[in-house]
Parts: sequence; C-alpha cells; structure tokens
Amino acid sequence: MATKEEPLLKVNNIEVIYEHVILVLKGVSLNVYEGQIASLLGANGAGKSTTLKAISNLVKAERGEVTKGTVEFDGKRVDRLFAPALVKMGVIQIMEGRHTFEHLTVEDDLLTGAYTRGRDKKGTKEALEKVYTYFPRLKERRNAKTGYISGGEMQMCAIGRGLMAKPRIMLLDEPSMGLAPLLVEEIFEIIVKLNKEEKVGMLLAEQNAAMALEYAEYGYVMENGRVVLDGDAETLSDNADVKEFYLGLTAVGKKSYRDVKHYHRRKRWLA
Amino acid sequence: MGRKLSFTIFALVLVASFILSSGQAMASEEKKPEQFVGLLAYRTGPFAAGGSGLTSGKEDFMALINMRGGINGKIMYKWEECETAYNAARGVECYNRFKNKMFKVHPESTGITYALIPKATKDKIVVISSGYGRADASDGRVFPWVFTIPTNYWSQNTAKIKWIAMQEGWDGKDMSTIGKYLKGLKIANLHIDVPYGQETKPILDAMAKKFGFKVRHFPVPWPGIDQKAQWMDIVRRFKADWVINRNWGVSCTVPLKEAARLKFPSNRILGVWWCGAEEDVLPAGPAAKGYYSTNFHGVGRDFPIIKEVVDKVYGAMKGNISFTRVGSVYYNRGFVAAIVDHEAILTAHKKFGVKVLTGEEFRWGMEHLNITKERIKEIGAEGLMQPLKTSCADHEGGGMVFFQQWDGKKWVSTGDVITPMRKFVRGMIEKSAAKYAKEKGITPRTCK
Amino acid sequence: MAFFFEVLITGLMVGIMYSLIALGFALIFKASDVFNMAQGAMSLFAGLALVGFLHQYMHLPLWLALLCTVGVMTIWAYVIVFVVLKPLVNRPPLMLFMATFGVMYLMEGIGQSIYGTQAKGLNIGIPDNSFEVAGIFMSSFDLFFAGVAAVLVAGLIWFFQKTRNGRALRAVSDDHEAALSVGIPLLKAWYLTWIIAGIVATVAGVAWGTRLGVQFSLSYIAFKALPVLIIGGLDSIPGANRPLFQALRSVRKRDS
Amino acid sequence: MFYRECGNFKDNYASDMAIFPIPLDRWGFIVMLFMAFVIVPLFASEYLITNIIIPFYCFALSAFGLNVLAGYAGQISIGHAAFMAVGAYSSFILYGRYGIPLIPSILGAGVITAIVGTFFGLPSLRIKGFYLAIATLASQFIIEWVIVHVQWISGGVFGTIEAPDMYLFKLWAIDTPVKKYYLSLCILVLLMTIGKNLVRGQLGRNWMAIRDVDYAAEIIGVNLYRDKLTAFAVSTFYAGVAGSLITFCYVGSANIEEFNVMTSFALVGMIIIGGLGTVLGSFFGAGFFVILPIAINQSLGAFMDVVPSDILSNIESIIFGGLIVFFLIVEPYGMARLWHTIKDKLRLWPFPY
Repeated sequence: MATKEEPLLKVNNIEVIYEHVILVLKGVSLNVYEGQIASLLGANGAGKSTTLKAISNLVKAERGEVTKGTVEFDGKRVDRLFAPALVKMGVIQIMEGRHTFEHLTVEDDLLTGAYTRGRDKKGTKEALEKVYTYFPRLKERRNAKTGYISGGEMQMCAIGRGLMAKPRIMLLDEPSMGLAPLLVEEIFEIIVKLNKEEKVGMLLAEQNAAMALEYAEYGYVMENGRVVLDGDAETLSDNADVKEFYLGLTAVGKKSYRDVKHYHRRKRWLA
Repeated sequence: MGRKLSFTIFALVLVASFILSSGQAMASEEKKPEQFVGLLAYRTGPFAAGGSGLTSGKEDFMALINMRGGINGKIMYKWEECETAYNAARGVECYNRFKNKMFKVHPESTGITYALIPKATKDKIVVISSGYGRADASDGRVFPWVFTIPTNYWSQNTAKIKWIAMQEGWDGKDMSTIGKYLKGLKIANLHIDVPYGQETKPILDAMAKKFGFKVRHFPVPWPGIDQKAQWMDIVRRFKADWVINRNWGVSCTVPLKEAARLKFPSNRILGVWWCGAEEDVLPAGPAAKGYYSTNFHGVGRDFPIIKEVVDKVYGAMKGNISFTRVGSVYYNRGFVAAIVDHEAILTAHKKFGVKVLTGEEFRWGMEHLNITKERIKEIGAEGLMQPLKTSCADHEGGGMVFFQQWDGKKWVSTGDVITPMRKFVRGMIEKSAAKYAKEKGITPRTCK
Repeated sequence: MAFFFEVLITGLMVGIMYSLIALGFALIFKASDVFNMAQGAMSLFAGLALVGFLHQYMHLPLWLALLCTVGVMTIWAYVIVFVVLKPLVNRPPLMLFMATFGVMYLMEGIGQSIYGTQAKGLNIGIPDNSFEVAGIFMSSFDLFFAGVAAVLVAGLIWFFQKTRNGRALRAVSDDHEAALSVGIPLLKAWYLTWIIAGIVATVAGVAWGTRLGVQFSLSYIAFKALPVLIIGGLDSIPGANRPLFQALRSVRKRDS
Repeated sequence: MFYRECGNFKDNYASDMAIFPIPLDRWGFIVMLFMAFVIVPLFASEYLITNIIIPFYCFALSAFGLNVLAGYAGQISIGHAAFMAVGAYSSFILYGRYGIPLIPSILGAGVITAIVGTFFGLPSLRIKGFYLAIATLASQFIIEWVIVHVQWISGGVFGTIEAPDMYLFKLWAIDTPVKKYYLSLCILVLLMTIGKNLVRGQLGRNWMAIRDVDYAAEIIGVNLYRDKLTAFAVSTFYAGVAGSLITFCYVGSANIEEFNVMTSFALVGMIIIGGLGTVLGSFFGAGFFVILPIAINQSLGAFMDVVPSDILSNIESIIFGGLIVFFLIVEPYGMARLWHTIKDKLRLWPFPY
C-alpha cells in the first residue's frame, strides 16, 4: 500500500478523559491512508470504541474530552470540531451495537444519513439507490420499522446510512458483534466491496481478530488504552502473541483443550 | 472544575450578601411616631389580580392620610409588604416577620386566616378578615381577636336568597311571605371544590329546607378551568333557575362563557363577591354582560375620597398601582378596609389618647366602632361603604350586601343593599362558634 | 340520547383543547427526553405576549401580532436550549426536568413583570356564538379551535414524516448519539423542537386565553393536560391528540 | 492541611464503617450539633427560630424522606407533599381527638402515612420513570380530594384544623418557639441518625441496587417488590412526621392548600438541587427552597420605594428560577456533590498530586 504519502487520517498521541476523572486513552497514535482498511484489535475495554469516538468527536457527547494530542483529517486538525462538522467532511462512524432509529422505517433511517447533504434531493436519491444495490435486503424491507428488523439487517442499515453521507472514511465499531458467522462474512464482504468500489477508507474496531485480519490491510493492537503493536495484517497474523491472545492459536495451530498447557504465556507488552 | 468552583463560591457570596443587606434594610430606624402596618400581599400567582388591588387600595388610603398630615395630624402610617403568594406557610412567615411591630393583620386568604387565628389570639393582634375566613368568627365571644367586618359568607348567602326572591317578585320586606316566592325554585350552587367553596353549603341547605326551594351543589375541581360538564348538568339536567357562582380567580370567568354557550341567561347568575371584579368578567367579553354579583362596598371612582386620592396621591405620583385600576373592585375593597381600620384607630384615640396604638387598644376601637351614615358622608365615602356598628359580641358589624351588575364595560350598582337574615345567620354562627369553643376548650367571654 | 351525544361532543371539544397543551409536552419529551414543566408557562407567556402586541402595548394587526409572538417564543427557545439545556447535555433526565422547573419560574416572573398580573381579555375576532344542531349546542369557537388543532396536528405529522428536518428530529428522539453520528447537530434539533413547542404553546395560549382570559392560571392547565398525555402516550405525537379519551371520561363522570 | 486521614490505617471494621472517617468531620459534626442544641436557642431571635430554622428542619426531614425514595431507591415521586398532609391531619386526629400522647401521635402519624404511602407505592411494582412520576402525581390529587371531602378528616366544611395546645407527658406545655424548636430538633436528629444508618445498611444497598439496574438487582437476590415498597414506606414515614411537625411547630393549623402540588415540586427540587442520594443534600436543598425565597423577599423589601411592588414580587420568582438553573448548570449533581468536591480538594491540599 502507498505508505509514503500523507495519511488521510492521522491520530497523534491522543489522551481521552471521561467525566474529568477516568483516563481511558493514554496516548494512542494511528494512521489510516486513503482507501485503506485498517483494523483496531483489542479485548473488551481496551479503548477501541473510545478511539473511534475520539476521532469522530462523539466522545464529547459522552462527557469525555480529548485532553492531549491531535487528530488530523485530510491535513486539517479536526479534534476541536463538532461531530456533525466531521460528518460533513466525510468521517462517519458506524456505532457499536447497531444504533438504528427504531421508530423510523428503514428508508427513513437511511435518509437521515443524508442529512448533511442539505437539500440535495437528486444526490440523495442516487445515494439511496446505490445503498439499495449494495444491500438488496434493505430494499425489500424499506417500509419496515427498524426496530423490528433482524440484527444483520440493522447492521446493514447502519452501514448504509453511513454510506448516504458521502463518506471518505468510515469508522466501524464492531460490525460483527452478535451476528451469525455467515452474516459476519457477508457484511465483511460488503465492507471490502465498498472500500474497493467507493474508495472509502475503513477503520475497523473488532474483537473478532481473525475476521478483521483476514480483510484488513493493516492492524493495530490495543490494550489498556494504548496501541501496543501494529503492523501489516500478515505480520500481525504471524505474531505469536496475537495468535495466542486474539486468534486462539498457538505456535502449532489449533489444539484441543486437553493438550493446553496449564500455564499462561505472558504478554510481552504488559502495559 | 476549579472555575466552576469559584463560580459557585461567587454565587454563594452573592446570596449571602443579599441576606446581609436585607438585615441592614430591616434595621433602618424611624424618626417620628409611626403606626406600623404589615401588609400580607399576593402579587404573584393565580390570584395576583385580587392581591395587588387589595393591597394597593390600602396603601393608597394610608398614603392619603399621610399626605393629610397623618392620623389625627400626629401619627404617620408606615407600611411594609410581604409576599405570601397565597400560601399559608409563607403567610405565617410574613406574620411572624411583622408581629412585633404590628397591631392588626389582614391575612387576605382563608387559609392564612385559619393559621393566624390562634397565633394572633396569643400575640394580641387583631385579625380582620373582610369577606373571607371563618364565618363563625363573627361571634366575638369565642373569637375576641377576629373581626369579619363588614360581613361574612353566610350573611352574604342569606342576602343572596332574599335578593333572588325579590327578583321573583317578593317585596323585600315581609319575611313571612318570602317562602311563597322561593318555593320550587331551583338554585344551583356552583362552587370551587376547596374548603372555601364548600363553606356555604350548610347555610344554603338550611335555607332550602326552611323556605322550600331546591338547591344542588356542583363542585368544580380546582383550579376550575374547565366546567363544561358541570354546566351541562346545571342547564340540561337540573334545569336551574338561578346559579350561584362561588368560585375564585379563573374559575369565576369560565361559568360566564359556558352559560353563554348553552344559552343560559347571564342575568340569572349571581356571583360571590370574589367573583365580582373587573378581572373576572373582562376575559369573558360580551358573555358577561348582565351578570350579577354581590359586593360589600361601592365601585368606581365617583366618591369624594377616591377623587381626593386621584388628585393628591396620584397627582404627586405616589400611587401604588397603575392608575387605570383606581376605583376597580379589588382596589375599593382594600380601600374600604383601610377606612374601617382608620375609623377604629380614631375611635381608640378618643379613649386612649393620640398615640401609637397596641393591638389591645386597637381591638377596643374595633369593638366600639360606630360608623354612621353621617360619618360616612363626612369621610366622603357615601355609597362606597355601609354603616357599621360593632359590639363585643358582634364582630361583623354591618352585614349589608350590595348587588351590582356588569353592563359590558363596568360594574353598575343595582341599588339593592340588602340586610341579611341576621337572626338566622347569627344562630348558625353561634352554634358553630360554640362547637369550636368546645373543641378548643375556650370559655366564651361574657359580653354585657 | 341527545344528552349523551352532547356530553360526548362537549367532551371531545374539551379534549382537543387539552391536547394542544399535551402536544407540546410530547414534542419536547420525544426530542430531548425532557419532561417540560414549563410548557404551561410557555403558553402563559405566549398569551401575554400576544395580548401585549395586540391590545396592551401595541395595536398590531392580528397576523403581525401572531408572528411577533412566535418570534418571542423563538427567542425563548434559543435561550432555553443554549443557556439552560446545552450545559446539561447528557445529564440524567431528572436534572433537565428540574431545570425546566427553574425556567417555569423565570418565565412566569418575567411575563408577569412585563405584562402585569391582571387577567386580560384576548379577542382575536373569532365569534363565540353557539348554535343548535339536532338539539345539541355547538360553539363556533370550539369548532374553530378544533379545526386549528386538526390543521396543527396534520401539519406536524407532515413535517415529521416528510421533511428532512422532521426526520432528523425523529432520529434525535430515538437515539441522540446515533443521530449525532450521522451528522445531525443535536442542539439545532433541540432548538427546532423548542421552537415548534413554542408555536404549539402559542396556539394553546391563544385558544385557552380567549376562553379564560390571559392570566396566570394558563400555567396550571399543563397539569390538567397530563392525563391526556399519559393515556395518549408520553412519547407519541399523534397520541397526544387522542381527545376521545377525554370525551369518554366526561360521559362516564356524568352517568355515575 | 489538617483535613485528611494519614494513610489507610483502618484495622477494624468499626473504623472502616465509621460515618465520619476524618476526625475533622467528626469534630465539625459535633460542633454543628452543639450549635443546634445550645447556640441557636440561646442567641437566635424568635423570628429566626420559628420561621427559618423550624421549617428548615421539617423540610429537611421531608426531603430526606423523598431522597430515600428518589435518590436511593430511584423511584421518583411528585406527590410527596400530599403525604405530608396525611401526616399532618392524622397526627392532629390522633392527638387532638383521641388524646394519644404527643410523641406517639407524631410517630403514629408517620406510621399511618407509611401505610398510605405503601399503598400508593404499589404502582411502582409495574411502572417506572416518568410514568411512575405521573402516577404519584395522581396520588397527590387523590389524597387532596379525600382530605377535602371526607369531613371526618378535615374537620367540617372549613377544611382546616387548628393545632391543639401541645403537652409532653401531659405536664410540659410546648408553647414557646424554643420548646417547639427542641421538639423538632430532637425528632430530626433521632430520625436522621436512624435514616443515615438505614441507607448505609443492607436495605440501603438494596435500594441503590434497585436504583441502578433493577433487574440486575433482582437477579442477585434483592426482593424487588419488598424493597421498593419499604422504600415507599420509609420515605412516606419521614414525610408524615415532617408534615405533622410543620403543622404542630410552625404553621399551627393543618391546611390542605399548604401541601399542594407546588410543594411537591419544591420537594423534588430540594433533593435535586441539594443532591440526590445524600443525607447532606436534603439539608442543602431544604435550605435552598426554604431560606432563599424568604431571603430574596426580605432583601427585595429594601427596594420597595424604588421599584413598584408588583414587579418586585415577580422579580423574586425570576431570581429564584434563575438560581435553580444556575445551580443545576454549575453542579448538576447538587450542592452536596459540590461540598464533596471541596472536601476532596481539601484532602489533597496543598499538594494535589
């Protein structure tokens, strides 16, 4: 990948504090290049979601604050901006847990994504058609309330809604959460397709490391509010620690629990 | 966080300085002999129209006396207001704030009156509830410190029934024939469903039994903004001949509109005196034309003493209310109450000499009031108030009830000034007062 | 039987009048999770302002006076959202509820100090005649306001269902954070909601003000409207307009 | 610098469970008690005692009751003033009509109120949040209606009954403000001590669990129904006692208009401005709502000659409303939280980190 050019999104050593007291991110830096799929791996509470929210500035809505460091998008500093302004620039977060508007129909839900387009009716319509071509399933259910569609459809709806806002980079927060493996695969396929066809950069926060590393080009491993490891997807997949802790593999591949050694491998990056 | 903290501390300091400055304000000293009057006012809340009129009327009268050189030319009135917002607890606070300096109190709310009666009795301060409060407090033997000058609700209702009989053709003199005209009449008592509204139910029931008319009570839930259901009942089912409008504040206005909607004639509605002010009928617009209400004083500015207030007080820009409201019902009510109190002070001065009065001396004055027709003329309040004669046992004095009609623009007196069925009311009052005395363990004093 | 229908229709009319207030409650509760104690005070203030423009201080023509009143309510919406609610974003709803309690005091105090405390008549030129249809009295005034309420509700439904901003408001009411994530500015949405609530309050203030006179008690109507709100659904805008319940209630009361 | 514990040296459960772990707090508390019991009655004027301090105590008690319900158990009630009315009327009936001694009739009024309150708490088993709030609002109107209409309770058409003269053990007349002050203070201290320990104990923890996540609390074995209802019972018990104290020691008559819906809202205001779920907050909140309006009113009195009194009275509500908003913005979690912040800063001062 074109690593030499200036990254599209540059997160520089940020620190996030919630409620003035809880230090969640302790200096996180990462880069996402134009059209790249980068993934953010880590266990529960590692700070993945917070990182994404710090980038999209949603962290403010949760009474958090970026106290140190900078976020740059497209060469401009954006960490002081208001969240909707970032959406307008093309930074769109797809939130964890399928936040659809449950009282809206699927179509209305998608249309809210076009809010930042203003009165551009034609563009909105085209965008809607495009979303329907990517997610034919949504077209079928366009008049259903999003509160009553399935989890997979909700996730599609959320991604589709993001697509409506002319994204340049999408911050996906655990798109695989709570979905059947088959559906997960379907959604990841679409993500890759979007990345290829629409040239949308992706920053993917995932617990499902195997899946993420399969589709992403670059990966960051987070623990305790810090990025502890980063590298190309292949490099990471080969890393013994990643294998042990995130992929559930040991050096010799999958093993039966009967053969598991009764001691733990220590993480070398202990934070 | 630090900024927030300093901000708050700043606010606290502000509040503290407020409290301190108030203390200083209280400490300001007076120079010449001043008779202090503490006014319990309610200028906010749903009944603000009443409270502001009543209070300002009193203040204007006192201002006038001060401009004339004071009471008997020697003693100045000094007054202070305290906002009760028509709330009993705040009323008690106001009373306590003033109680060391004042000799009389107008609670201006039935609730506050109840709270103050035992306190004032202990503190030897005269409670004057003009046209509200406990009706049975007219019995001066049980309630030595309470005056219901010049009339009370029960008197009012007997006068109302007499007046209704007169409208039905009675000559207004021979009590033995009144039953003939009242028999079979249907009178609806539309009342707000709080203790104040319920107070006249027993006397109406007693009279219905005595004179053979039919009375039915229609409670209106507080605050009485929607009375469609009650009116449907009154007009459609009960088919009332007369409606007594015993409400307060906004609930006084609603019946007029409802009656108009159901084509019930507005001149068959008779309001309590708290439903007989400009503020009660103006919002109803044309629907109010022809509506009757009771009162215990005259309305308008057409009295020498009010003209004097207009000239002197408002001429010197010292008025206490917007000029347009001078002469309005509530204003005059406050004004008349101030005149009566003033007369009592003068009476007391005759006995005790011209000096700043205590509550006890003032009470003597109140109990020996005799405001004759001639005296009223002298004051310049002919037609504004009624002759009054109180005694140790009778703390009501006059009891006369005025009737007025709304002509679409202003209140016009019908010229009827009706004496209530005093014996009948007195009997009920004495019974009720005796019951109270027994409950509280009071031995009624003997009046010679 | 005629009596029954009369009661029913009368009840319906009362219900519509109440639903005007309930509508304001529901709007704000839905969009910002705030149980707005000041809804009644807003109606009061709108009524006072209208009287001020129409009769008391100025003598503007009705349409201009209404426009000015809406303007005043817009300013209030701005003040409430940006001064009071903005610092309280994401606080528990109880705090916001309390803040509107403070706003209620503020509005009542300011309104009454500007316009005075007396009850004022408000005449907007709608005749309050009553006529008889099949033995049932109807009031032209009631019918007029029933019509206004219907238009208002239809307008609101159109706004919320069909327009971009309406959709955005619905999105905000469903999920603040997600709405933020698709670029809907929260404060702007709230501002819009409060303006709409201000307009609804104006209509309610006018309807009740012409009936009762513009006076402090308008502030209390809000409490009476609460049952309508609860039965209709606290978070449902069409639900706030279910006056049928009111009608049924008054029928039941009469028959018991 | 002296305001801190020197490290964590708690070596027994008693010190770990202490209400005031920091000695200075303990001393402060004793000083406060000393002030309340000795200094105030000696030096405060009668006006101050009857009008500021007694209602302040009563409302603090009532606010604490509501705090148990709303702050600890998370069940919001906006009909709390009605329960005060129940307490006021029932204590009068017990004492005045049936001649039950004073203290038992005050506490008995609390018990009666608790029974009524538990009954009105039943909806909380099914609904929560604002819907429950509205249901409790209904209880306000129902109780008001019953008191006004059942003449046996309200004592005839007048709807108001006066407080009988009070005697302790039939000997001591409680007639002066200072005696009334001691009566209310003693009951306050007694009930607050019980209350503080109640909310620190198992029951309090159950309540807090219910407040935070009710179903999770149920899963870990909190008896949801029982504990919600005990919260209602305890809370309304306090309201009842406060109501009877207010009428006995302050107003002198039970008048239903005094316990109207605005008082209920004011009580909610007290606990929010003061601080939800704190004992201290009840005091701060009661101070805010009881003392502040009087202070504003009095200080505005100084301007009576300059500003028309019509406007002056309205300015009072403007200032009051403004202060509510102001305090919420500065510290949404109430004045008690503010106090804690100050204390926390003091602990570290002058070396914050």
